[in-house]
Amino acid sequence: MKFIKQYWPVLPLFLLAVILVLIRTFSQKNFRYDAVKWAEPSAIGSNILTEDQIATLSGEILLISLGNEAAIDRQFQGNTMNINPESILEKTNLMRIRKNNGPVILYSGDNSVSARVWMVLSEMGMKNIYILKKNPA
Amino acid sequence: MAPLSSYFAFPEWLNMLTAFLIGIGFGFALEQAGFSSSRKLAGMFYGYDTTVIKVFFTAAIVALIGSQFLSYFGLLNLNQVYVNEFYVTASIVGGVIMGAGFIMGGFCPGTGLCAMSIGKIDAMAFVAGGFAGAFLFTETYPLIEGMANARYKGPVKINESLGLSPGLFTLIMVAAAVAMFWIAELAEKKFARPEITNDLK
Amino acid sequence: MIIRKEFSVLLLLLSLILALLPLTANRSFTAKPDKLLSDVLNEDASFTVDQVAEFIIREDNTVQLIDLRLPEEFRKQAIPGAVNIPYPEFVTKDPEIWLGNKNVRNIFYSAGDIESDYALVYARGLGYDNSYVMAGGVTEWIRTVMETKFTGDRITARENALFETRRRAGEMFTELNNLPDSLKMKFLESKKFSAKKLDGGCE
Amino acid sequence: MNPYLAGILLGIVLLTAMVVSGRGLGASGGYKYCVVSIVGAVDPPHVENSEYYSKYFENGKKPLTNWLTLEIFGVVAGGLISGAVSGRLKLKVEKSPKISVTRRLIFAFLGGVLFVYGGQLARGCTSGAALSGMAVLSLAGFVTMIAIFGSAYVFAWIFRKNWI
Repeated sequence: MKFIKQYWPVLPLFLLAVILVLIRTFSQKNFRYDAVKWAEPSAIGSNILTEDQIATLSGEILLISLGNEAAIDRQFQGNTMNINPESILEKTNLMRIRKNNGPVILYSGDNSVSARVWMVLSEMGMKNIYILKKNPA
Repeated sequence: MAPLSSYFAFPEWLNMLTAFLIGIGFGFALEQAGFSSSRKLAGMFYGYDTTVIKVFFTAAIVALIGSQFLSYFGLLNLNQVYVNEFYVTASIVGGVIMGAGFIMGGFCPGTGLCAMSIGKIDAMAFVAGGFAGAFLFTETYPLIEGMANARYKGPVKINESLGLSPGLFTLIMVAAAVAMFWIAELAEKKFARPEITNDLK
Repeated sequence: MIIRKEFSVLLLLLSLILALLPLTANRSFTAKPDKLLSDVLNEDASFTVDQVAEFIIREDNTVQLIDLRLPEEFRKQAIPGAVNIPYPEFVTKDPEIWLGNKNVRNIFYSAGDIESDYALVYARGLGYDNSYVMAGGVTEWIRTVMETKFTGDRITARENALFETRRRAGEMFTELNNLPDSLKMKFLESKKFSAKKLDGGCE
Repeated sequence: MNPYLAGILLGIVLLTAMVVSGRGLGASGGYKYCVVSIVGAVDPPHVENSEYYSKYFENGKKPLTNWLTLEIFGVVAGGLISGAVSGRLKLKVEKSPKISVTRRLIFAFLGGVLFVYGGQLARGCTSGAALSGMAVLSLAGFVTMIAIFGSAYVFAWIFRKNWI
């Protein structure tokens, strides 16, 4: 009590800093601190899966097909979703991705779209997101 | 976003204008701190007035903490802020020469200008000496070039060379400064020279 | 009135927060996520290989091609006018060195797609809106510019111009890549970026 | 002004310089740019023949329109404003009563010569190297700061009579 009495002018400033830092660190709607760190899987290539590698993953797999093509393999065991890439940041879609307890795999007819979406999601602090690489036709 | 000058590609005139305005702030802060008085500055070395230590470390720490928070909030790109290059020999030898200059002249180049502007005649002599020193340096540079460029280490950061995170090093530095503020206030009592300090008020 | 003890406590508390943060000098994305997403999914962010071929034969200096492949691949087959920044290096350094000039359009390409797309999002996220990709990368370049032969006999003026562009860009590409190794290295090295020196200190 | 408050003010100015211009403050560099431009105006051939001078004029650069030069002009203006606000504008020689005015002025001049010379050697003085360097955690800043204050404490014994 005596401490608070003496140092009351200090506390609001300290609390303000703490709150701002917490918002910055845990914000779900914004990009996270340190772009280099979140891009790292792309630099070492650990975010790319081939079709055979999917079988080796553990946990609840969510496969997201970006775009309208129903190009999902029928034999795939797990949850699938079809999301238009422009609307992946809508609240319901983001919730679904964040809540998924396991790897989330992005798939698009064109590797380009999944790569761009991957970078956006990853920089927002989502881990465990992969790109399913389309085998060359 | 920041540094603004590189983000918005400031034209030359705007760069010069901001330099002038920042200079005004710099001069104002120095003068308000009481650095326009050589006896106050010299007081630090005899213990009767430790304003210099307090202002100097407070300023460095405020800028350090502020810049790190701004960087964390994504408002300031610290990679684009200049970090002084480390020439080991030149830093030490230059620092010792400056130490001698400090105690003889009673000002440093920034405070000297400030004191000159409010009419201190000794500061005018100091600034004139400063110009002479700069002239001497440019003329003798070829002779000391080897020493000036010896043992170049690049723009090293102290926390990196100690293997600490910038935040942790900041905490250590603040703890040291806090201890120093405390010692400084004790020293002011112990080495008090009322006949000088009363004169300065 | 600021008193030593209170001020000391404030500084200590604030620096304690800093000590707990994983501070690096690295930057964070500054764009807003939904704006960035719609920007990078927009067609305007991509150039086709034919558009790039045009830039090359016009020697357009408002365009900078950036090759994100490994140095060995770049040495073997480079598109004229490109500079090499291997992708892993691109995402671990401050891109200001490479992208700082806002007067040029930076066009990324890689072997196929993927890396160039990462780089596009990464660069735009950090605020370099002058970043684009060459869709399809080197694979597409070779398939379209180098290997498409005109067949048939009816040809419109537009098709003709397109094939002429491809032919000339293809020639420049072959010429560069057939140079003896030492000469080619010299040419490629001459286009390297040197780190921008920051202004500061008292020198 | 309360020293901590003045320190916060100075820290905010330094932070502003970092945010606006991406650099710290400086002073001794400004002296040099002034000198270089004077020498350039008085004795152009000398400048052309000297490797050190000529680099300040290459590509049509003018040392007078330099960030540091403008900043030290600002320092003079800022000091004047502050002195006027606080009613401290007065022509006088500040010294210990034990020494003569001439002695004080000679020492001030010599101090100025040494300070700027050392400052240019170390590539920054108390503001350019020590203060700004410490604010960006530069090792050079810490070393220079320790060298300046450490040696000044030693020399303080020699020049004791000048001050107390």
